[in-house]
Amino acid sequence: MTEAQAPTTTAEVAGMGHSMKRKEDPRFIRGQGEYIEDVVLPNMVWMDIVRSPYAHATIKSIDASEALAMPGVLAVITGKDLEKAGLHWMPTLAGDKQMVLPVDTVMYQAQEVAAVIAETRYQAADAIQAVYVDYEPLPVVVDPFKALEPDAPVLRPDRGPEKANNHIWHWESGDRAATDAALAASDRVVPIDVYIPRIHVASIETCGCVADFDPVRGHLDFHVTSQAAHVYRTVISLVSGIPESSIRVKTHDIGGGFGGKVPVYPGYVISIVASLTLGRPVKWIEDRSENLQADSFARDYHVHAELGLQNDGTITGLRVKTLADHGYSDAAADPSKFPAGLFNVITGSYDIPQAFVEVDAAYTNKPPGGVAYRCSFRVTEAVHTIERLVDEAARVVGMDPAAFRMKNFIRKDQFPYHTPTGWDYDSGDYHTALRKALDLIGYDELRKEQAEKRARGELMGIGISSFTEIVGAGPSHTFDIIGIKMFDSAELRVHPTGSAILRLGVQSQGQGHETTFAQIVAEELGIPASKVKVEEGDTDTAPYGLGTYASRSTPVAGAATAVVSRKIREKARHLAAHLLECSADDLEWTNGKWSVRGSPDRFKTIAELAFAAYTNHPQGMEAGLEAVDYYDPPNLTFPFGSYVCVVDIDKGTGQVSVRRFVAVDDCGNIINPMIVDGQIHGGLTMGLAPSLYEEIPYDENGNNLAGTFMDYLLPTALETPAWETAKTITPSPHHPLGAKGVGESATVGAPPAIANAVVDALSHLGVTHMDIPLTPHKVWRVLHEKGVA
Amino acid sequence: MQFQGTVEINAPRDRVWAFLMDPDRVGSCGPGVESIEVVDAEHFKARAKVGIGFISARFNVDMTIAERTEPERAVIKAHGQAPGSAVDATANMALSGPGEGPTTMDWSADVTISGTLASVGARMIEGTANKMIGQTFDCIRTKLEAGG
Amino acid sequence: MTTQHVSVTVNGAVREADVEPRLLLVHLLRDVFGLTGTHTGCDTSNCGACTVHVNGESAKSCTMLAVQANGASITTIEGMEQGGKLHPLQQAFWDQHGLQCGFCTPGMIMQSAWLLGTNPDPTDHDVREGIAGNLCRCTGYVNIVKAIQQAAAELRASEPEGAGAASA
Amino acid sequence: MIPGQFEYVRPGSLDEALRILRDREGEAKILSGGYSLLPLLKLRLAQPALLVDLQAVGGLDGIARTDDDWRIGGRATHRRILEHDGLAAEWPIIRDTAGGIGDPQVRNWGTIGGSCAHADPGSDWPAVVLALRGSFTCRSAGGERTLAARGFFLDTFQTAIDATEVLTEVRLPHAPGRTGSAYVKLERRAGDFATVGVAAVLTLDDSGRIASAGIGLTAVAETPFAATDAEAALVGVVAHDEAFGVAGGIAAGQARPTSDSHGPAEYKLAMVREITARALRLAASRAHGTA
Repeated sequence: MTEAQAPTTTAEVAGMGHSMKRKEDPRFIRGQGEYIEDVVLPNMVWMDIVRSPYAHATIKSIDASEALAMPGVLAVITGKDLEKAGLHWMPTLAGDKQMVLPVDTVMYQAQEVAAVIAETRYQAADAIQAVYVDYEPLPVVVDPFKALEPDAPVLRPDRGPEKANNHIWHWESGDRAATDAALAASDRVVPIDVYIPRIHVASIETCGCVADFDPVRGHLDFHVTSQAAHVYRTVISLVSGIPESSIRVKTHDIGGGFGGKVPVYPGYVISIVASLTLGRPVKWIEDRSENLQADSFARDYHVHAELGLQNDGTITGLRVKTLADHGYSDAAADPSKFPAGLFNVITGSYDIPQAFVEVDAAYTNKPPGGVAYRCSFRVTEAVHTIERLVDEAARVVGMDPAAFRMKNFIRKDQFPYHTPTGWDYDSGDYHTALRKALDLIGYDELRKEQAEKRARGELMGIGISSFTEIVGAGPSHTFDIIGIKMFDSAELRVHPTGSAILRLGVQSQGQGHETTFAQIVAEELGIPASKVKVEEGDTDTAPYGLGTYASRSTPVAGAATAVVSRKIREKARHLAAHLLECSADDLEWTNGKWSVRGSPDRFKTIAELAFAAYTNHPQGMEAGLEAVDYYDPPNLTFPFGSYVCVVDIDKGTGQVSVRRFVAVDDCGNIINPMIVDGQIHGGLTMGLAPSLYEEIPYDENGNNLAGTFMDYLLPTALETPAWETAKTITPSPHHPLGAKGVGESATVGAPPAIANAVVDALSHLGVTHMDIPLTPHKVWRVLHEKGVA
Repeated sequence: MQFQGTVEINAPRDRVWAFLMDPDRVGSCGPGVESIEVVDAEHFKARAKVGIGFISARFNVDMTIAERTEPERAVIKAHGQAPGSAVDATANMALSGPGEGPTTMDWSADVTISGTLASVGARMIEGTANKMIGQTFDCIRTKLEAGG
Repeated sequence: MTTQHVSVTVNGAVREADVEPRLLLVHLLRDVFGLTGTHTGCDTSNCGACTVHVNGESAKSCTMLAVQANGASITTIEGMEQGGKLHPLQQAFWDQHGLQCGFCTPGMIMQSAWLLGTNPDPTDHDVREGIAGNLCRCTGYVNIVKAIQQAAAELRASEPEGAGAASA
Repeated sequence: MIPGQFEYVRPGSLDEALRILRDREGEAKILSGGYSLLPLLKLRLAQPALLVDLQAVGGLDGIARTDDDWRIGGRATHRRILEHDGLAAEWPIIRDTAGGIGDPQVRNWGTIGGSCAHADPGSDWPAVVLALRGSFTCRSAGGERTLAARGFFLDTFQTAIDATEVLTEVRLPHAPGRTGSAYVKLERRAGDFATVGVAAVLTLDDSGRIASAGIGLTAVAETPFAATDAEAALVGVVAHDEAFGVAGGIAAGQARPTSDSHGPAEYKLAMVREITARALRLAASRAHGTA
């Protein structure tokens, strides 16, 4: 358990453990990144989209004649136009379908209704004002509980008479009977109701694309801000009928993804249709309101959970019932077998004998989604619930929340640990991480300070979160997206003069892949990371991969990179044997060279071997030094951490401020410590955001009330505390590098620490739970009800 | 949004009723109305520039006299659209008092605002809608009392 | 559509164009002049990704018309590197891992440059206040603050005593 | 988001600007800093035919101290006001306010005249000018008039300025002796529109009683307004926390907040009470010279 393992390579080679400065930064700091809006093609035209003011309405007619007569306008596309080609609906990643453009009914406010193509973006923006759509409003269903009532309007009649309701699916995990029995036999059962509201990733770059169909070559170049280029290519081929070999998806630089750039949005399909129709490149860049109103949301889970306890604080069982609001279509980006993602990791860091989890999903008049918000597959919802519930349980049995966790943690010697909902945790040491976090923040002193402040009537709270993440989807026997198994890939070519190019199926959106993946090759082969070019995001050149989300890049593509490097190393060994005239069995690998065991002065470096691979390879051996690996992980990885947060509450206004926040993370072995810390800083900030500021609320008519950054409140530098980070290191036993993935841990772990701190600050008033975001007016209301404010 | 109020109109009840049933006259009291087109006895269309200060949007409004119980009660429905926004309203008006006046009009309005205006202008909409509706009924009173 | 002639000095060079009065400055820079380092992130002047300098003052170029900038001197991220040498802020953002996806970075660097021009020796709180109009979704700001402080120290060291405040 | 079409002129003098406003009355809209106007144009919530940019009109951005009052040019930016030491020394409330408007870029370009003439119900300056019983000088081709701040803000986005006038100057009185002033703004996030903002000014007499009080509230009605009932209740009272709490309650009686993303109306009323008391406390401590 150290802060970081010592690097074994030189600073020049910069393998694992080196805080190498990022190779991608020179272009970004000069303003020379190439984001989607920077893509300009000859003869390119612009698309803009007419959107519905209503959350639910019949389209009686669309009159585009005035728009079509406006300067520069080339075409107006409606659902009826797409219907002729069967393109008015498209499949979602979750096996549902969603409208590309509606033919007769709009399902949410700001839904796409028609698209205008014009020579310039200003002309297109003018023309959408002149497309007249006549609507007849229909009853709006905003509340998922009401959606499931028998008399609720059926939102999706397209599913046929046998599904004449708004229930999408039911999913469960664990042993219901055993859990019921365990809870019945418990000394007490602690319940909690948690709502985890709808939020939006709101990457600073919105979504957009340029569809460029060349009618002569019959080829589509599709430039897009996507986290999963290959999946897009497959989906586009399936929907459009264009052979996959005639489609190239290119992603360029991506201005933040966080899960919001996994789905295929209607605007993408429309722009492709427009390019097919006009034979010209069509550009569509959504504005911020379109992004906040129509792109895939995250969360929106209503959870009821109960924890069984013995009087001594031992947890006996966990029972969870959840309602998921999916909007009008289930467009979650979850693996097929997991409609509620990995929500059943909800037993968390605790040794819980029995658990049962069930989730039902409902349609409402809201945009579709259910994607990540920097968190894989519903893990945030799970972690928030169990970490809030554990705090509440500790309070009920009169234990300190830290002590309660220590008592119920899975012990280090229990790993690999099989959970009652079916996961096999690879490795962990939860006690050490929590102890370290408590020590760093000075927990005992803070409790004393809190007691003193309480006596003076001041409000201060300390919150803990000890989370277990589940990342690295996934083992292909279990995980797929629309049927495509969730492996990932790496192709490595070592050039004659000793530099190399690594091509990957994943996609950086700021995680620094060009640096970290080069460092893996450097670690494994001794080629300096500066000489390893990393290329992603071009389906014509990269091997097929599932993309970057759910913290899967390091667990899956990182493993593929290690394995492909080892394949190269193995071939180099035979080259070395040939050059050194010895048996391959007599060679050993150290520091980037093969040397004869016992004769360290007889060696060949990887650069020499690379040259030989093209100039002096033995007869019968294939020339060249390249390999490809499609890595199928044997298991998921389970990063974890313990966070402690201190908040102060302004009694008069209900404002919460985070005074300190200590994050101890364990993501196994670390490739680049600087980048890992950066990921944690960002993840913590995206954990702070929905805890205190961000929410997408709807009024009773289905209007999105946070449609600009004036109302959807991203934290600025002033709201964001100076995060304090530390590490423990518990390698993954099954990952070739012992790494686990880290990008989302902090977003998962931070919200319950903050919420627990706020509830802790108010607990002496009898407050047992509050839902995030913990806005001033919500906190004030509680204080008011308790007679404090 | 629900609004309601009472207006005392110093005019005979049948004159008030006739005013309310006349699209041109009642329409002229609608906020920002620029033109009115009578389709038939129950339906008329209006074009209105609705706004607050220099912020405004031009709505095409379809109005329907949905119920009429002469000379006691009327329900008028309005459905207006502007680019990106829509307004739907149902106004109930109940007349009472001696036939020669003064006439008491109890009114209530249920207003739904959809789209950009609701999404972006939430912090200003309620007060503005309230004011516009109040102005409409004040206008009706004023015109009637002036002999209109 | 009537157009108006605008002439601006961008990163030291005079650039001219005939534009619609409603053309946003950010679109003049990006779409007309091809300077795509300046980004658009929010449309409502909250995010600061479009920050440039207009006559030495930081401005959000999505909330300024091109015609408003007519006659002005504009500096964009592309004008920060001088003679093949990175501006100390560019270097510091790189050194301190002050960026991840890089999308907010040009605006953040331009705002930081303005900040250090007006306050060469800021506290961390001053720095956070100075970039409160620039949103970053990736970094959590910790390393951005470090980067700005690194650049501030370097700029102070390279300026003669008392001359720092004049170098906006 | 792309604005609709409009014409643009940049007159070189105030007279020229006023001539244009007169000739194009009803069509022309003044453009000052643009940070309030441009987002509305981009959302297409406003579509004026002509924008009259005042940037080339000289002489409107000064801050001058006369024997009678302070005269702040309508085109003085928030930042210029923020950095004016003389103004801050006499009226600390000015620095409180200027430093909290928007963000640095907004403060670099946004102007006090633009902000007051725009009359967003949540804007900060109007509350201050109301509390200080300042006035606005407006000029048209026909001449100049001075309008007291109290009575100037008619409704949301509506003031007493005529369409042919330019707000050329904001006038603030000199602070009498034993005067303290403060602006306290409750906001969800740095630089946002206020949940409630309270501008308070107190002048004490020799006995420590309140000789005069000014309270301006923002974001809790259709328009910023002076809490006149609370002001009246404070006069003659010893400056004390309890009196400030009472004044907050009275101020809430004049507020008409609506529910929105900042919170329900009930919360806002409570915040009027709380923030008014805080602003008065800070103003009083400044009057006493203890803050």
